[in-house]
Amino acid sequence: MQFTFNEEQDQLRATAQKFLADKSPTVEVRRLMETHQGYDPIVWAQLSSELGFTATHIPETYGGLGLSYAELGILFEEMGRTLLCAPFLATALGATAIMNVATESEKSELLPDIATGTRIATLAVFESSGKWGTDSIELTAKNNRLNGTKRYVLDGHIANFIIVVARTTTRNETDTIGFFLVNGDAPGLKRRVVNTIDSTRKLTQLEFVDVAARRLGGNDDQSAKLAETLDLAAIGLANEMVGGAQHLVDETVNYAAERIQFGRAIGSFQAIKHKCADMLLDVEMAKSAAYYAATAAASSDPELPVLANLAKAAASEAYMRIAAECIQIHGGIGFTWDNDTHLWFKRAKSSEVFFGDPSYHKEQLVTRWQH
Amino acid sequence: MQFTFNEEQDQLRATAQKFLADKSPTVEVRRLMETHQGYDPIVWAQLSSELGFTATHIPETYGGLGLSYAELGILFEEMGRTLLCAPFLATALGATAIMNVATESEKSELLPDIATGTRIATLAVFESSGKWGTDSIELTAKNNRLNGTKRYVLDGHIANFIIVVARTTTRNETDTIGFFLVNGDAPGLKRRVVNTIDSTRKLTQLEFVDVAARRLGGNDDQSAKLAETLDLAAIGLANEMVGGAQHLVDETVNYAAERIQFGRAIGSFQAIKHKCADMLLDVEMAKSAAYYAATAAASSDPELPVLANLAKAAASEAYMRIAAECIQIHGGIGFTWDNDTHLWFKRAKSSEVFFGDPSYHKEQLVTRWQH
Amino acid sequence: MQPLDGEKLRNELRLWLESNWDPNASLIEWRSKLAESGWGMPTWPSQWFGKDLSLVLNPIVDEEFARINAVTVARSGIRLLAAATILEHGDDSQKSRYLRRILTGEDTWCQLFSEPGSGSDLAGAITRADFDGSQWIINGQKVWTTSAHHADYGLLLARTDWEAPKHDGLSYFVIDMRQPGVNVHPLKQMNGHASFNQVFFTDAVVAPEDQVDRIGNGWKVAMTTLMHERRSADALRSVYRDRDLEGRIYDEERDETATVMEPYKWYPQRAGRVDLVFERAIETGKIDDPVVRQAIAELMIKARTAEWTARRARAAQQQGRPQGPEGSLGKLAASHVARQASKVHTMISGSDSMLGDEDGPLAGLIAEILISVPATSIAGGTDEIQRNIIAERVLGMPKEPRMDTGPFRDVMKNPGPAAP
Amino acid sequence: MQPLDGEKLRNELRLWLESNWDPNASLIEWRSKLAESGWGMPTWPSQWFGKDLSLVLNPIVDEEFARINAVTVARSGIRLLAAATILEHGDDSQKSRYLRRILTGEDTWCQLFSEPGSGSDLAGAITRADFDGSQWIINGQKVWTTSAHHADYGLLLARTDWEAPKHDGLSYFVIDMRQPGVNVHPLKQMNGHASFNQVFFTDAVVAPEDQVDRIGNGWKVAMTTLMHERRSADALRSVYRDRDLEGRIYDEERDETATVMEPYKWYPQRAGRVDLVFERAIETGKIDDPVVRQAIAELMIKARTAEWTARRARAAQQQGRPQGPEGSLGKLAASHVARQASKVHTMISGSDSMLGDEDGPLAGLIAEILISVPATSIAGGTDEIQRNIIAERVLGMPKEPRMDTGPFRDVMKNPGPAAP
Repeated sequence: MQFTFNEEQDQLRATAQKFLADKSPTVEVRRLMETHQGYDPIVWAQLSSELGFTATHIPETYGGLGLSYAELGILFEEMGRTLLCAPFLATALGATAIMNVATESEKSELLPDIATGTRIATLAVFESSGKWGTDSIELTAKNNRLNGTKRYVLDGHIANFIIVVARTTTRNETDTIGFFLVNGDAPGLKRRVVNTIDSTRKLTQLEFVDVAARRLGGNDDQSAKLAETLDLAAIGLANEMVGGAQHLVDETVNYAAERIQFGRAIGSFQAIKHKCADMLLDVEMAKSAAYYAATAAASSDPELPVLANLAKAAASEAYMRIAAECIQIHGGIGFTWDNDTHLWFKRAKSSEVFFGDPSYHKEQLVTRWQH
Repeated sequence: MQFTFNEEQDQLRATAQKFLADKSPTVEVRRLMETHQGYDPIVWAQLSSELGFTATHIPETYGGLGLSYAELGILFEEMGRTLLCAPFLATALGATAIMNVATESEKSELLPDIATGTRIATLAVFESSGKWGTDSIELTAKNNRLNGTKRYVLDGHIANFIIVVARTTTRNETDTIGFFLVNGDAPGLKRRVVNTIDSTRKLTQLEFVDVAARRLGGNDDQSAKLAETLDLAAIGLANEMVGGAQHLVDETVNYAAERIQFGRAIGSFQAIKHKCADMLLDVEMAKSAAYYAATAAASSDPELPVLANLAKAAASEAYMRIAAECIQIHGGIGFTWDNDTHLWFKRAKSSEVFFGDPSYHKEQLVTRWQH
Repeated sequence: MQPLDGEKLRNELRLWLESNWDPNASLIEWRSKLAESGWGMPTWPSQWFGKDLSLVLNPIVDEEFARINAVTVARSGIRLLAAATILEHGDDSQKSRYLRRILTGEDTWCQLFSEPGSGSDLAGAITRADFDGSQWIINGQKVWTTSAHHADYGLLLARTDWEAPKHDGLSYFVIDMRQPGVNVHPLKQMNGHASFNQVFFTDAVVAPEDQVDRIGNGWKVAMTTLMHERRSADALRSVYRDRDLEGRIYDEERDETATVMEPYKWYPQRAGRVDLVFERAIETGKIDDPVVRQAIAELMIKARTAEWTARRARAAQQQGRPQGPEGSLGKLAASHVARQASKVHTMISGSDSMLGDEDGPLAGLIAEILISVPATSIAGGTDEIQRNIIAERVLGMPKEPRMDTGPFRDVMKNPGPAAP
Repeated sequence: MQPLDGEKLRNELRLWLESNWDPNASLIEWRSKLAESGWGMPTWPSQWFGKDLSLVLNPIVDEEFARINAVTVARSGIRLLAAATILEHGDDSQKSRYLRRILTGEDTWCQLFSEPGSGSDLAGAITRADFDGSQWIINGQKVWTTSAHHADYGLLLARTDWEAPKHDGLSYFVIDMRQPGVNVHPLKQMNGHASFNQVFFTDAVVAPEDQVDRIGNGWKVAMTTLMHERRSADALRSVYRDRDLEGRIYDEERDETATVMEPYKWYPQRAGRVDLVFERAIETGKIDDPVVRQAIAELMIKARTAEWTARRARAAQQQGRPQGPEGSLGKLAASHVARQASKVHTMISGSDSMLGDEDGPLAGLIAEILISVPATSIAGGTDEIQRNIIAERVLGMPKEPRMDTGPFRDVMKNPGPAAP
């Protein structure tokens, strides 16, 4: 297992940092979070067609760069750091799902447009609240017509390709799980952006009433593929989260050096110092897990499922603790709308419960460790 | 509900403090903890026949002082503060059990000797590990002969009266729970002091092989009485624990004021100050619960069961956190045998798991709250 | 002899109320009567709208008013802090100008202490008051000012001497908020509410007769205000009156209460809404999850021990006993409760807890809890300041070395209006 | 050119080992050969028992020794810290007197830095060294001294100047531990083990030629020792050799190892024995308790992220990259792991966790864990000191005001031998 980033990876990170510092300063985040579509198409075009970020982990055969989930993790991290408002996580996970389940010809058809950013993709799995496992799918697919409701769909309102996980009902057999492709403008599909505490990331509710869909990757049960896809989603989110957490640590340390109370920088008070040391510990431990899991994903490590749970749980708790301490150390100003801290706090809170909360992942971690 | 102590109670506390400061300094604790019997009979005689502590909550009809569990709580607290090595908790719980289940004539026979301290009593309930509930009793009573093993029996090696909870097997009926009186020197009873991390409190294992016993309080099922007795035991222990915790807070604050590092008392460092403030918060919250529960026991509050769980869980977590921080603030010296901190740390640790650990009490707390 | 005095007092007040109380009077009319008679603030001195009543007997007065639902003098918001401060530190002219209209509710007040650069360190204020020969000229900025946009007057802490040590260079003023040099802007919070204001002073003026106490004594005067603020925190809770009562005076009082309470409407969410936890756990079925049950139990332990600890403190106070350490722990305990409640709500609502407004559980209330709770450990003194106070004042631990002694001009501070 | 050098080196060493290595030699005989040939510490200078080998090539030497299970020079305990310090700061006479017998293992050393009054604040040492015209007279007390009862020599940090600032008044000495003025007492810990000693000096003597580096430079010399201590912490783990190896030299080495490792036998318990958790959970059936499972998961997260973080640090170091913050977090992370392990063991063993020796689970091992874990967050620098270091050195946060500047005589300190 690789425990440092190589030079190409460092280069990729540097490129991403430069681009994001330029294109996603907080003023842009604040502007875009108030819009309905939630992203800037010009920036999207730049990061996809110019920089190739959307092509990262897509094999070269399908117009991608042929890099791995490790590189994708770097991009998630940097986007999490700057709270980039863009359908990147959605599209990357959509692509991941297609790569996991689709046939060669389906991949050849779908992935090139995703790689260039021409098409925005997303993944629609979750339905009723509190259930993130593979057993929670109730949306039905019968004769390739979908009926049901998907919730918490990332950027569903702007996605061109929606990869929908459905329960297929066939004759004489038990239900199976299948992946379906639905076009964003398919008749019978109602898409609605829901209100969340984190308006930098658009979540949607999708209602399917007899919507035409295409089964991807044949008719076998795809439960195992779903579990794998969800693990990769959790790892992706974990990497995004540690980026945000690191931003808050940096921000807190800077603020503590500048802010004067009682004739000293508050960063010279031990209470603040020790909190910052603990924040650093939190973020570095969470990073180690997120990096390790992303690297494992790149090398198809058999331990991957355990690592997905571990990385997501570690990142969730670290990010939340850090976000709460960051506000606390900022004091009253940290609770105001004009201070940027709350943008990350809200991202931390929504990410904590997205793709399964820490107790869900911990329980699953032990289950998987036992087997 | 009463939220302060009255003057008589303050007086009782002052008397106990004075006595214990005199009779149970750490040097005595260290001496007695190395002995097999684990207490000083002269001190025992003084606290019982002279000061009447053993008579506290026993009604006047039976030679007691007719005070309540609230007063008993004060004594537990002060004994916990000084780690008094004596069979007081054992005897008080034995008396409590008798008061809960016995007939008038049994009480008249047994309680006066306990009140004067002439007889040491104890309560034998627990058996296999990890189970503290009423459903864990496997020791059998058949025709008033006991067979089985009791564990974690307080001061069982010196007790004159052992109140044993047993499963009675009668014809044509389901088993019931009953309270039995066994003499300490009964034939067939093997008593052994077990090794624990806390040698200031002697725990024993009692093996019953066809031991003659007397059923107390008639032949009805006494499960409910057992639950009640266990609740009172938990409340008693909780009050003892907050006394120990308070001692450690005081000790830590004193040490931090004296110990110099980097040219300042370590108590002037914010990290130490804030830990001490948190320790104070912990102990005061736990005290509020312990006091409230003891007062509720004195007034037969219907909420008593919930309060027992709450007080025990709060005291366990507070005492353990405080004990760990106390060692931490003492630094290396706090880890040495010659420093007294470990005596309380070990009491905290053993008390944490005695009569049910915090997660047991929390689970039961919610169950009882629901009903 | 007190019981006799008490009975006499009760009878006297009953008689007075019987002949004067009128639910159809106007609020100001009735309160004017209260102020003149001394029954509005009977513990105040008799020359200033009071009756020299001892504090011990005051509960009888409250009982009699409550018994017939008689409206009292205006007690909400910053008013009574202003009155208590003026009563203790003001001169006769100030008392006669301000106290009456405070009691009738005709004037609204606000407190101008905190600044962007001095939050935890209140005495580090750098808003300046300079005497131009005829009046004080105020420049600077205050923040976290509740109801400044309604206020007629403000209690202003400003620096008048930059050479003196920090605490000695402050003075205390009453400032007319309705003047061109005073600009009030709402301060929006991360939960979307705007309970507070920022107040900007640009050559605002204060007449010499509105200087309270002597120059350089401002910190002491401010301490009086803050002491009363802590005492009156409880009073906020009991301000709501039965909605069914009829009469012009109740309508007017309800309007007044609604205005005063507006900034506080998210406070229950800030405190974590422990009341909702069981209900939500049952509703969602999470009550059966052993892990959630542990977290609920922890919350119940924290919440109930906090409540009992507060009652221990109050009981000691009522009995006139010296307050133990338990009296200083309320704020820290409240932070723990709120944080644990937020954690439990998150566990119970799971992924739904991020949904707001009509999409979220309880119409967004859960989400509002989660983004309001961070205020609990900051507002009114951060947890860190609380721990300092507990360690140094309650536990008597040694103080930290101070870096803010000497002339305030030379003390390191945040950027802001410079010393002249 | 390195690969070529490497092969040459390997061949040279192989030849030498082939003709010299003898498992039936005595330990001292063999190590004397190693010292003389330079193969014992090849990275040392060639005039002092080394071969001027570059650090990069050193692993080849280790590999060759390991390949044939050849015994190395004495590396355990404090020996190599002493050697490294003398090599860097000692004069030629000291080097020739001490280095050789360090390598052969004939002399055992101990480190005399910590004092009862200076733990976190090592530079606050008050053990005094006074020159009486012909030799240094040592008075004072040291503590936490591993293996002092076996030691021939000690590395002593003592105060020689009470007028100088704290760090500048210390000097560094080699002290003969086998003299009447030195008294060693074991220091029993709360877990019953006695891994450390207290060392009392009553007019003990040090000859002038055993003063290391110049007077007043003791703190810098001590820093060299401590730096090497941190580096050699890893080495402790790998000291055990295959038990099956036969030959006189292995028997002698095993005896040596047993003596050296004796103080460390409870260290696995101090670290919380994460390895036992799953096993114990299954054995007790607690693996099915959802609440215990959460706690186990938390432990696994802490333990594995700590391990990965350490590996990130090592990988960066191996690649010659600047070390990131992850390199400073190991001690804090280890504390978290140990504490969580202790918590989980308590949950799993329940009431049995208080039982010790033959009455307790795993013959008292669980109980030993519970009463050993508190050492983890103290030994080698408390968690609080670690957090200071992380905040100030890694995060670059502003320093606290210092209260220990100026002449050390005037600095506030714990009671102990007074300044003259």
